[in-house]
Parts: sequence; structure tokens; C-alpha cells
Amino acid sequence: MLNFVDSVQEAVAGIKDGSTVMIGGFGNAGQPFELIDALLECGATDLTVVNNNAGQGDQGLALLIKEGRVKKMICSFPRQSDSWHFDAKYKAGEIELELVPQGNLAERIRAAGAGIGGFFTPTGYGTMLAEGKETRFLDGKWQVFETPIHADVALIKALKADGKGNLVYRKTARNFGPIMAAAARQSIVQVSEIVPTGALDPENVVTPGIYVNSIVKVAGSGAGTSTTTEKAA
Amino acid sequence: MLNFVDSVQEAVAGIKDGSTVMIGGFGNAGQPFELIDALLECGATDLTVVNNNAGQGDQGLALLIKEGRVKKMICSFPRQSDSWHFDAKYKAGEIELELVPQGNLAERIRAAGAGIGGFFTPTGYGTMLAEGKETRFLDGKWQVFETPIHADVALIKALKADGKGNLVYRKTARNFGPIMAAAARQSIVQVSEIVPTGALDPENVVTPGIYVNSIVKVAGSGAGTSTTTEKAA
Amino acid sequence: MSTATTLQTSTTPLGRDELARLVAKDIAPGSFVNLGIGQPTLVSNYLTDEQNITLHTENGMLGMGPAAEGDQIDGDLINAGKIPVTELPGASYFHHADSFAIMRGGHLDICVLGAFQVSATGDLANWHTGAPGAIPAVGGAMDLATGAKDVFVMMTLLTREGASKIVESCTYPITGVGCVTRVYTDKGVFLTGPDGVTVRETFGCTLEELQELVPVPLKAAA
Amino acid sequence: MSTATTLQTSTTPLGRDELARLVAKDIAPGSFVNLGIGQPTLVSNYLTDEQNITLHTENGMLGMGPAAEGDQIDGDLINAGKIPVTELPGASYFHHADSFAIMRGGHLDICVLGAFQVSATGDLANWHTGAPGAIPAVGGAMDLATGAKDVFVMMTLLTREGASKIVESCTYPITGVGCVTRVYTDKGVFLTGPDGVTVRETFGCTLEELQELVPVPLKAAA
Repeated sequence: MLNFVDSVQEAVAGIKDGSTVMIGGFGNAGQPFELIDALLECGATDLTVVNNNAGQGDQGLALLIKEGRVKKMICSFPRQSDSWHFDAKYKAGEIELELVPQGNLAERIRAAGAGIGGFFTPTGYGTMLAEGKETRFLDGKWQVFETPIHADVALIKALKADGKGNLVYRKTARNFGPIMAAAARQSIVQVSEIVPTGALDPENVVTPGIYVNSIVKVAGSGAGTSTTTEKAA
Repeated sequence: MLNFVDSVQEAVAGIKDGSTVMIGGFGNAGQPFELIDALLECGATDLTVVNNNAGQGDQGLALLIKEGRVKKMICSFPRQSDSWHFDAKYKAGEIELELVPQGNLAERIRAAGAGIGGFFTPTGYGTMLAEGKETRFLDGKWQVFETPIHADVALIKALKADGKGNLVYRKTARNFGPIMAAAARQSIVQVSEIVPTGALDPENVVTPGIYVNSIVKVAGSGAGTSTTTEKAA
Repeated sequence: MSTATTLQTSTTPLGRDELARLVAKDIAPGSFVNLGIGQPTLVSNYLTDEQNITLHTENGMLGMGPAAEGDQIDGDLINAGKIPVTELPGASYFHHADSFAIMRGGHLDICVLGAFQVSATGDLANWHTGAPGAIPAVGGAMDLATGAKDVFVMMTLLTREGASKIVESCTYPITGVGCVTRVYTDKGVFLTGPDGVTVRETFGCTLEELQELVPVPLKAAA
Repeated sequence: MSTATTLQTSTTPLGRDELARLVAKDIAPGSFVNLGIGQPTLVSNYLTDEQNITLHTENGMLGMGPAAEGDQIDGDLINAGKIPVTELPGASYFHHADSFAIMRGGHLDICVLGAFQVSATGDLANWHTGAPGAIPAVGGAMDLATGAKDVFVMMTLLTREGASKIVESCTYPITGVGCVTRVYTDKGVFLTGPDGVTVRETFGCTLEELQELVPVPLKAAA
């Protein structure tokens, strides 16, 4: 069932301790900062978080990690110039890391949404990231068996939603949103605009409403603001 | 390399005997009738054809089958009220049939385009269509191993192309076009309109030009004409 | 879902339209539903605006409207049965892999299908008679059977020859294993699953009369 | 591709920009290309309009333009290095699974990557030093290495300590097996593959001098 909620606090209120939470975004583009802040506020802990990175600077996911709320990160690129909170927790042995090649991360999320129980891919074959994994020679190449990544909740930022929950995104902020919406049991979406049903061209809908559970409008989180959303710690 | 060609004859001229040819369309919607007619004319034979159906009436794919040019059909729904040419060849033992559940057909085509060597899916488990196939218990369900369907050529109908080969489709005529374009080594596309590069909104491109090799404009094959394209035999 | 929990009865068998009305009433508000070709299509006639049901058609659309008539007919807008249909506000189009991902990923709440047979444990047979020389055709039946959260079957309880279509074990080639959760027939509504068959309602007969027709043990809804 | 088939020489080693210019010249017209973070990004400065090259960025775009400046900067439009970029006419956006399907499905003609080491048979090491305590981060490196039709490496031939980065067998953790087809360095261009290493060009040294630096047998392009 689709709900339009009035606040990001209300949107994330149902997230339980121990949940697996997918968070959209690549760099700052498409990061649902306001939903992440609300998740920080709501107190849920012992989380497994799926995101391409592991937080940057003193905002969003980095703060969740700093506060010890994340027991495990599943990501492709944790190490960045300003990933100091992750770095500290990792070196202290206080956070688990599952490092996944970015394309495997995307494909494993897609598989969860599409009902695929596992797949073979050449990516990672022969590397330390495939150690211990099943391999098979298919289509003329050695390939590695990878499994879907399911989640309890996805936090996603989109540009617009209509009354049916259909979503469109903006430029490279689209990134993980559509596949995470399909992979998670509950998708919570912040948008900068809610438009009347019928206002989105059915040819151009990117995420159909069937994948969306909660929508909250966040003022000022719209077009092109990804780099200017800087939060104090 | 992307080529804009002047005729459907020129577009299909490179198709060789023995090729695997994907043909878009579900029912008449999205069927590239003019390209199929050109394929009939060009004489390529011993073809393996991938399409949801196995031809209807006395047109398009049905005629290719009637003329004995198709050695094998890979499809989900060959039997229809007017699939008499396929029915006759099948009963005479003159055509091979690989029957694939429609979702497996779509996912196997998608896998070919996405570089997936094989995948497990619950669809078909325990049925005669999974006989002899590897099974595995994954995500709480028995699943069947399925492999990608590659093709030499895809024949596709889209609505518009721009100068970079980006495509948009129309309504349910989209169906198999986008995944076949990605799965085939050569994608040949008929469109009803060629627009200047920049005229398609980058947010709304469905098939990026990287998947397209040849484009031909076909007059009168545009919007909503799928049911009125009736050809004499 | 508005499922009665004790055995209900009515005095006469239900016709196809009455059955479609009953199925429609049982679909929870806000559901995403796929209606199979044939008898299940009738259900759409009885869905109300208040229910806010979104219909999926596997050839690439959510938000499908009623069959197209006259000037509405557009060859690029058809349903899985290749019938011209219409588009409702809030519709969306997608390609075949994305459309079947909706089904196969477990995102549809309900699909309603016809059937040749349903077994006591919910195996479905609805795609192939298995007759020698018959040309098999499966379409999206196996994906729907396996993927939807609930699979409802609509059928007459008996074949023309008077044999029960609810059986101990399917004799026709099956479409999916243990996938059917509910069977709507002219003579009663049956719940199927790992624990066998429960009768929710009977139409024009008693549970005892029904049991004489059906070769598997029937329990009354408690 | 405009690959010279006999050994070429120049009198001086190439600087980073000269090398980028050479790589750019070697990219066939109409190609779809992904340029890795760092030195490979320089290649875009030397692509000509006539070449009609389309750049892919793995975070979801084809038709990427130059870095954004001033008012062009848009936080929703960045490249894989998280640098604001621009959009060219004919661009398209897609989600991450679709974007990596372009790479993994073998649709990119060329990707250009930096490297720590390349082995004689084209194994690539460019993602992890393997140092104790180092936090590993892989991003899209393995998908690019495995997926593109041709993988070009750009690097200095020697480490700061003077060791060859072309090696018999990588000592750093590898990114992909046998994936590199060509290595562009300041001292020469090398073709790698199952048959070992061929030198296409030398810059500021002879083949014999190069052989003294590189611990694997070098053949001159025939």
C-alpha cells in the first residue's frame, strides 16, 4: 500500500533494529540526506547498510556509521578522502565490510527485485573478491556465482512522484534508486515535487508505483542541489 | 558503428544463412513487418528465430516459416488461432521448437545483453519445461538454471530515433525491443521518424544508441498502425 | 483481505459473472493485480473505483484500463490477450524484462488464472493438455503462477464429463508447484495449500454434497 | 583502429599529455569509450569532433561532455570520479544496473584505465595495493576490466623506485585476468595478450634499452 506521509520522521518510523537498509545515491547525487538524518534521529541500530560508498564527511551515512548504528556495510567503494568515520570504525574492527564490485552490487540488487536466485558473471573472476565462490565456464569465459541482495527497506531520492507513486529522477541522481526500490520490501522515497496522477507521461515513468510504499516531499531537495546539501554534524 | 540506411532491403542485406535472428513485437504491436518482409525477400535461410510467437496469419514471420527459411523457433506461445503455417511445419517435423516461458525468454535475452552467463529462476520448476535442467534451492525456493539467448541480428520497430541512434518506443509496442537490441550483435531498427540529435530528452531515451547499428525510416509504420498493417501473402 | 473465516453457503450455484463479482470483492484495496486471459478478465468489470486496483498486463504496462472501443482502438496498446485496451491516468510502460521482473520478483499481490486442474496442495495445471500432437504454448502462465503473492483460480468445478478439476494430483502437465492459494468455482470457494483443501463457501450445495464431487478430503473453514 | 604494425620510435619519452593525445588518436571513429579516473581522463582533451566518440560514465550516462564550470555545475550531473560534468546532445541517462549492463555485456569498445601493474599476458592490477591495514575499495574497476572489448592501460613504465610495472606476474591483487590489450607508457606502447608482449612504439629509447627495464621478453611489432 502506498502512503503519502508528512515528514521524514514519520516515513522512517517503522525501521527496526537489525534491518538491512539500502540507501540510494552515488556520491552526493541521489543521496536521500533528509531520510538518512531521520533514520539517525529515530534510533534504529544494528543495521546492515547497502550503498555504493560508506559515507563521506560529517553528514548522512557517515554520521550513522560514526554513531555506531551500522554493523555491516555492503558497498563497492568505502575508501575516500573524507570517509574518516568509516575508516576509524573499520580499523577498530567495529564494522563489518562486504566489498562488492560495483557492477555486481548493481546486478545483485537488480536480481533481488527481479526474483533471480543467483547468477554467473565474469566480473571478479580470478580476484580476491571471488575467493571461495563457485565458478563455472560459460559463454567462453570463467564466471563467478553471485547471489541477490535483498533489503527490508530502501531510502531513495527521486525528483517527482505522482499520486500512484510513479517516480522520475534527475540526471545521474537516478543511479541506484530504481533497482533498490524493486529489491526492498519497503521503499521510502523523498521527492522534491508531488504531481497529480496523470501528470507524468506513462512512457517516461522510471520507477512504477508498484515498487513504492511511502512518499514524503522534502522542500529544497530538488534539482541540482545534491552538492549544496551540506549538513552540520 | 551506426548507419542510417535508405531501405529495408539495404538494412537486412548482411544477414547470413544460419543466423539467429531476434524479432521484436508481441502480437502485432512492435512487429517490424517491413524488415521481416525484406528478410523474406533477401533469401537468408536456415534461420533460428527468437520471437514471442511463431507468426500469425499470412504475413511477416508466418511467411518466413511457410517458405521454409526457419529451422528453429525459440518462443513462448507458438499456437494461436491463425498460426497455421507454423502448425503445419511443426506437425510435419520440419521446424524445431524451443518452448520457453515468456519471462524466462525475456530474462534470457536480457542476460545475453547484460553479460550474465546464466541464472536461477523459480519459473518452470517442476514442470516439463524444466526437465533435464539443473535445479538448486535458493532464497527459500527451488529454482531452475537458465542460460542467455544471444543473437546475430535483432530486427526491431521503434517510434523515433535521433542522430545518435537513441530510441523511444510507443506504448505496449516497446515489449521486446530494448532487450533484443542489447542481446544481438547487430541491431537493425525501423522507425517512423528520425529526429535531430538533441530532440529526445536524455531522461526519456529507452534504448541508448550504443545498442543500435542500422536505422531505416519506414513511412506509415508509425503510431498505432500495428493492427492495420495487413500484408497480402 | 475480506476473507470469511467460517463456511458460508448460498442456495444456487454461481454464474460466471457472479463469480467474477465475488473475486473482485475479495481483492484488497490498493492491490496490484494481473487478470489472466478468458474468465478472469471478467473480474475487471466488478472492480470499484474505491478499491483503487492497478491492473498489470505482462506485455509491458501497469495501469491498464478497460477494453478499447471505436476510436480508442490503438494497435500499439494491447493486453496480453492481444485485445486493444486503454490507458488509465498514472499508467506506465516498460519493456518485457522489466514487466516480468514485476511478476517474477513477487511484486504482484494477486493474479487470477483459469485452470484445467488444481491439486489439493495447490499445484496448477493450466497451460497444456498434454494430448499427443498438441502444439504446446505457455506464454506467461508459469511466471504468473510462480511469481504472484496470491494465485487465485477461477473455473467450473467439474469438467463437461463431470470430473472434478480439484484433484489429488494433476494428470495434466503442471504450470507451477504449490502455487494456488484459492480456487473460485461455480459450486464453492476452496483454499489450497500445504495442509490440503478448505472450503470457504458453497453455492447451491452442502459441504457433504461437495465432498461427493471432489476426490480429496475437504475441511470446512473453521 | 590506426595501429601501426611495425615498430615506431620517437626521440624522447612522452609526457602525460602527449600520451593522452596518442591514445585519443588510436580510438576508432564512432567508438563508445569509458575513461577511468586520473590520467585516462586527460584523453578526453584530445578527442576530435570528427571522431564522434561517445563517452560513458558508469554512474549512469552516455554522451558525457567536458567538466562543468561555473553556472554549469549541477550536483545531479557528475561522473564516476564525482566531478561535475556536462551533457552533450544525444546523451541518455539510465540506472546503475542498466549502466553496468553496458559494460558487462561487452558493449563498450574501449576503456582506458590506470594501473599498478600489468602482466605479460594482460592481467591487470589497479585496485588495491594489498598493504596490511589498507581499506580496499574496488568501484567499477573489475567490471570495466572484464567487460570492455579493449582495455587500454595508461601509466608510467616504472615506479618511483625504478621497478617495471609490466611484470611476469602481478604481485598486487589483480583486477582482471588477461584483460589488458594495450599498455601506453612514457617509454613505449606495448600490446599484451596470450602470446606475451609486443612493443609497438618506443619513446626516447631503443627496444634493447626497453628490454633492460622490463623483466619479460619483448618482441618488436612485425
